[in-house]
Amino acid sequence: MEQIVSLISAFFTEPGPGGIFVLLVISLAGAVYFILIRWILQGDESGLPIPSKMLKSYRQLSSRR
Amino acid sequence: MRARLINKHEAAILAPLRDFTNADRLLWAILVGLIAVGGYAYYQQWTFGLGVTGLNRPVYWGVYITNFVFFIGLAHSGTFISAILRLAGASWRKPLVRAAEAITIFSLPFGVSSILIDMGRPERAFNIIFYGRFQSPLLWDFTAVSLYMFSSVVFFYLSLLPDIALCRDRLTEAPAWQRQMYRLLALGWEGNPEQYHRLEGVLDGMAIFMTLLVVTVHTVVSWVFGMTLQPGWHTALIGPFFLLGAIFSGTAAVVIALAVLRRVYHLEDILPINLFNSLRKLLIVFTLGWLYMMVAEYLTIYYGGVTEEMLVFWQKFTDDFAGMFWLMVLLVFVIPLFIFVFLGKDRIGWMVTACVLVNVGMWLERYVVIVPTETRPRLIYELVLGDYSPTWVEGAITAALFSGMILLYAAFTRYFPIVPVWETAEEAEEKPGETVTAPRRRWGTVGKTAPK
Amino acid sequence: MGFGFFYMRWSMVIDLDKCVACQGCSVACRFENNTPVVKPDEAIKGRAIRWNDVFPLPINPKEETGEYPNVKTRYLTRPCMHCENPPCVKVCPVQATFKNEEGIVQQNYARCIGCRFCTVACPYGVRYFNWHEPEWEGSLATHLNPDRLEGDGDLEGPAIRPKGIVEKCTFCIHRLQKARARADSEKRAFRPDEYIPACVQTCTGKARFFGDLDDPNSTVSLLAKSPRAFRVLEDVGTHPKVIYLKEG
Amino acid sequence: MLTVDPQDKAKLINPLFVATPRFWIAASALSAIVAWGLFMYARQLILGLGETGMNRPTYWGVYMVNFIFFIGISHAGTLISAILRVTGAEWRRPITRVAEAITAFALVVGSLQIIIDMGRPDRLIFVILYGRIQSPILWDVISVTTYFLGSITYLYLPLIPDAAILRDNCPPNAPVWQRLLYTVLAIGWRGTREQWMRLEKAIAFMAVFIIPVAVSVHTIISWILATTVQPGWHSSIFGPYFVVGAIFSGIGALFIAMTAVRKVLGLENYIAERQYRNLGLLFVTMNAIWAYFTYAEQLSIAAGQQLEEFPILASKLWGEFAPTFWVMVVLMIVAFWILLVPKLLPASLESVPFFRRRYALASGGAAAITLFLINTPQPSLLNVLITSLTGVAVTDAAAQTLGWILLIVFIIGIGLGVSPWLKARPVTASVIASACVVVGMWLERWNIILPTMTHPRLIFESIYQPTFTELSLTAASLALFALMFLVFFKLFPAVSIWEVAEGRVIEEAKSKITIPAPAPSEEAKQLRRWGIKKG
Repeated sequence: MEQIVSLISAFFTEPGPGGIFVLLVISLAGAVYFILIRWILQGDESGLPIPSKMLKSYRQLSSRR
Repeated sequence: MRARLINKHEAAILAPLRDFTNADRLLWAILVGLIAVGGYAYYQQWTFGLGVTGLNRPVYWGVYITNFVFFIGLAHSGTFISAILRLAGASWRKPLVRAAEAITIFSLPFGVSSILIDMGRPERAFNIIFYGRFQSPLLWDFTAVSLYMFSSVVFFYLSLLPDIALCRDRLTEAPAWQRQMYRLLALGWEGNPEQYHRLEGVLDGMAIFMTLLVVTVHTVVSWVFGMTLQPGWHTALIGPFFLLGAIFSGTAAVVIALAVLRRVYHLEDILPINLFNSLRKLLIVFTLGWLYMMVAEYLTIYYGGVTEEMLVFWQKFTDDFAGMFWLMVLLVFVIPLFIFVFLGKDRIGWMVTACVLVNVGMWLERYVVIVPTETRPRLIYELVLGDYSPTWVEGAITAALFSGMILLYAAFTRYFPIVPVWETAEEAEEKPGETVTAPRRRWGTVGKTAPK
Repeated sequence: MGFGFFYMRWSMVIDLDKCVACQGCSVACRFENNTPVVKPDEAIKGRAIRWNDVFPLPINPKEETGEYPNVKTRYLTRPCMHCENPPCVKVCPVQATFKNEEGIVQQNYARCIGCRFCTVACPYGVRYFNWHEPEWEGSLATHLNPDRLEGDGDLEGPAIRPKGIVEKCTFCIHRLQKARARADSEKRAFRPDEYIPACVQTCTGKARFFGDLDDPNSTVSLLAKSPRAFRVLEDVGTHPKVIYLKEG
Repeated sequence: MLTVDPQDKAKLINPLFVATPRFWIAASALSAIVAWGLFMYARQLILGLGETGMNRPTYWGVYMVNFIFFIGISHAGTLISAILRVTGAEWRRPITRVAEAITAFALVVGSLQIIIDMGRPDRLIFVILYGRIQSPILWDVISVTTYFLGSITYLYLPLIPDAAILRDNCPPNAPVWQRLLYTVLAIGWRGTREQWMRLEKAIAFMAVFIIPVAVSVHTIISWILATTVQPGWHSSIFGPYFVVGAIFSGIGALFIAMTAVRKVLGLENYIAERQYRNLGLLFVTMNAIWAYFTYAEQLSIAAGQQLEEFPILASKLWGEFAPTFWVMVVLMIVAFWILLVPKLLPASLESVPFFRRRYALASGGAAAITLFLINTPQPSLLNVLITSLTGVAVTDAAAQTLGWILLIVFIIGIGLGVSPWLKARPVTASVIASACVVVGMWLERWNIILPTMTHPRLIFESIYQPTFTELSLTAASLALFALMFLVFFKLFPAVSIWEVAEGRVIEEAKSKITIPAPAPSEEAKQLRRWGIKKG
């Protein structure tokens, strides 16, 4: 318990982790966006099989609207 | 699977991209000139230090920070209109999402640069990454704002993607560099139905994420003030209050942008007057909400009557900042509410007037939240206590920031369609009569079981 | 350091009964710490830097302090409070300001980015911003204190500050460092009474006391228990280590 | 003579004229509790407020908590039904009556709490005789009264056509007093076109009018606390925070009430899953907003660390109010999970073993064991276990850390395991979530009032323990609330008959414009590609 507390407090009070956290968040977001954009562009009707079952629900969603 | 029909307004939407006029050149030249003046002012500040501004002890934060909060607030317009209304399923938003989102991505950079301009040592900005301490609310701000800026650019770009492809295919007479730009930015978009499905799925998902970001960003911006101990700032309400004000000024800015676009680019058919009426209802709710927060804030302070808090309170209500404060109340609440309720219906001119007043008022509101607190510190003694008047440097830089935003916006509308062609095409398709399927609504299970 | 190195908790006691508001502390501080001198027109704008300030109380000029000739004016002399729970440290995004093991709130001129969050967050207004490049007129420029704390990305103490950064009272931390180094070179343990800041040394009325609050027999510890003892703005939860003794 | 759909008649009207034994048992049980409460109140009246656990400085206790809680519950109704009416949400129709009834009854019970809490209830009239408008109590009296009158009207207006329907469709064996009641309440409603139009107009006006009143009521209640300078109360966020909390708990109460009505009266065809789904979305949103406000409130105290403010937060986080505070937080998280996660769960994931009930049980067992192991004396059994299993000697702190992480993992496991079960039962899930929220919101009011009361600036800190009198009166208040509900829905239809019928008409009109989908033409297929030549 003590260790968790000191670890959490170190994250907040020490110089460095904050900057790393920012970079982490931004690069994570960048990676996610990159993958998403690529996934969208790969959407080819005839070509690849549908990669995820979620897609099906999107299709239902949009056809219902 | 939904069929996609050609947008019947396509020609009208693409028209501004085809005729680039002298009026544009003049506008751009004026804006660039203003930016140059601002650049010179910043050069002065860089060379001689922040002493060239009106800032002093104890008013350490002034116009720049006001600009920061204001620009970030303005930026929430786009996300609010597109993401939150997307989630709420308000389909009337479709023609105006791009115009609104463009405000987001073109005002955010100026919010961020306001912070850099305000820094005493801007060349040490990277220290925040090297030595970032997460206990400081500034780091929360840095994380949230940079993520917001990044995400909104992606969100904007994604919804623009099909239209860039459209430009690539339609604007064959454009100069070579422009066509090359479209080709590169379109990323080989083909417009398969599958691509559209994925795109919409991602946009829906991102809308939720962006909504959370909007709330986080402006709350965190407010906490830069709220987390200190200073009277007038240290209040728990400041988060929701800033957030509401941000969405309010942002929505008002959307009205202004829409009205200008409608007039200048002759988009009367595409941006019908109904849009303004829908926004008017939203704005009425925001105006009342703003008053509610205002009363909640100041009534609590007044009844508490804590000595230090009251000094700031009277600064705003009767003393040095009274003129500004009451002008702000007039501009944000009294006049706009009157216009929205009694004059705004079907009258774009009145709506724009009110919205300009709201935005001026919201800038003043940010100023009146930030500066009066600093002029009544607990323990600072100066001969002229808290006598802050901005210098020409601050004025020029502020003008340059606003010019920069307008310039980017104006330039954008000349190179990209400001009304989403693909999203409004979908809209046209769904009108009853020419539709493929009319939306069938289920009425619980009553409709099924109860005999008619 | 092998000579029984242990941490102190440095603290200052100011007896307002003895204070004559001569501003000697402010002058001593200015010369000890190379505080830049600003021109009168800048000073009137509120850009003077006074790590140690002496000012009338209450500060709000509009508040009634009695009718002439029965005017009651009081003065407060104010260094940095070196709070146990400093609001400035909490808001600094890059740890340019921090509280060291001995409770002194330090300021690193080499890292500060000039965002002025700490100046805004400090309820005591002890932090000062360098609005311009510092300058000294005439012979003042030739009599600067050469002391400084430096090294490994640090620049502290009386070192000349660049423009655009924040500075503050350090309890003359360079004197502490020098005293420690002297004890070290003489191969003996450092005694708390070997170090006092310049303002304590110069105080005309002997109103200022300095020492280790952790030592129950030190002067400051004894004075801190006085019924006259109080701390400024106690209710904001900063727990200052500068303790005042009430007038009268 | 107003006619009515035969199914509506069977489901909604006929039960009003048949008193089942179940009804009599429930009514007499509730009446007994209320009678006991009356007795205890009489005792308190005679012996004085000393019968309660209140003391110096805890001048306000459970009664005040109940007051804020019940007034909060009252926001269920009016605000929700009014907002839904104004925004034209069609799905509101079957639940408006229940919602509005909650408002009226919760207001009665809530106002009663204030009278119970008063030292001299006989001097209640002094508030009017010597009322000082500077006091927030006076604002409260004004706004609560306005709200009460408004919501009674708002309940009554849509009831007029229903009363007329009942008057005209009484079964032949209906008692005379009941006939008379409906005739009086119908005030000569004949259902002419002009009457309908005026009624709709009146309801529309009341809906707009009641929203600001409802918002003002809970804001002003919060100001009773916030306009003092007491640490923990003197916070400008209280107004919106209380309103959000009120709507939040109100939706919870509405869920419970409408499920009760649905189950007892068998109204599954009226109050359908659509109502649960939409109201559930509203519920989740309010949950998120409530969490946002709570966080903003606590964080500003935590960051300030002012001498008087901080001990109050500390008492909630790890002091004597920690149990109620953390139970509240956990309940809210559980409600959030129940409402959201099953909805997000794709059907395909149900084949994964994590999402079985067996797994939830196993995780629950594991969590219990872990909790036990963590709390054994040092060196904990957990440590011994890890050392013997892996052969690696770990420090006690590391073992504890591991134990807590495991515990969280197991709890998430329980949540995942029960999610498909909850997904299959949206009604049960909503009720569980609502129960969590309603209890949590009561605790929230407790956590706002009492820590400040027991940590004053200049009075020695105290401990507050509610006595039997207070608990009895709380139970009696709840019973009174339920009893009023029971009697009301014994006399009036739980679903607004005419509004539902109107909904059907609108629905039918809408469905007529549906055009069957033609096959896409060749031209459309070509245009679908945006004129882009593929390949």
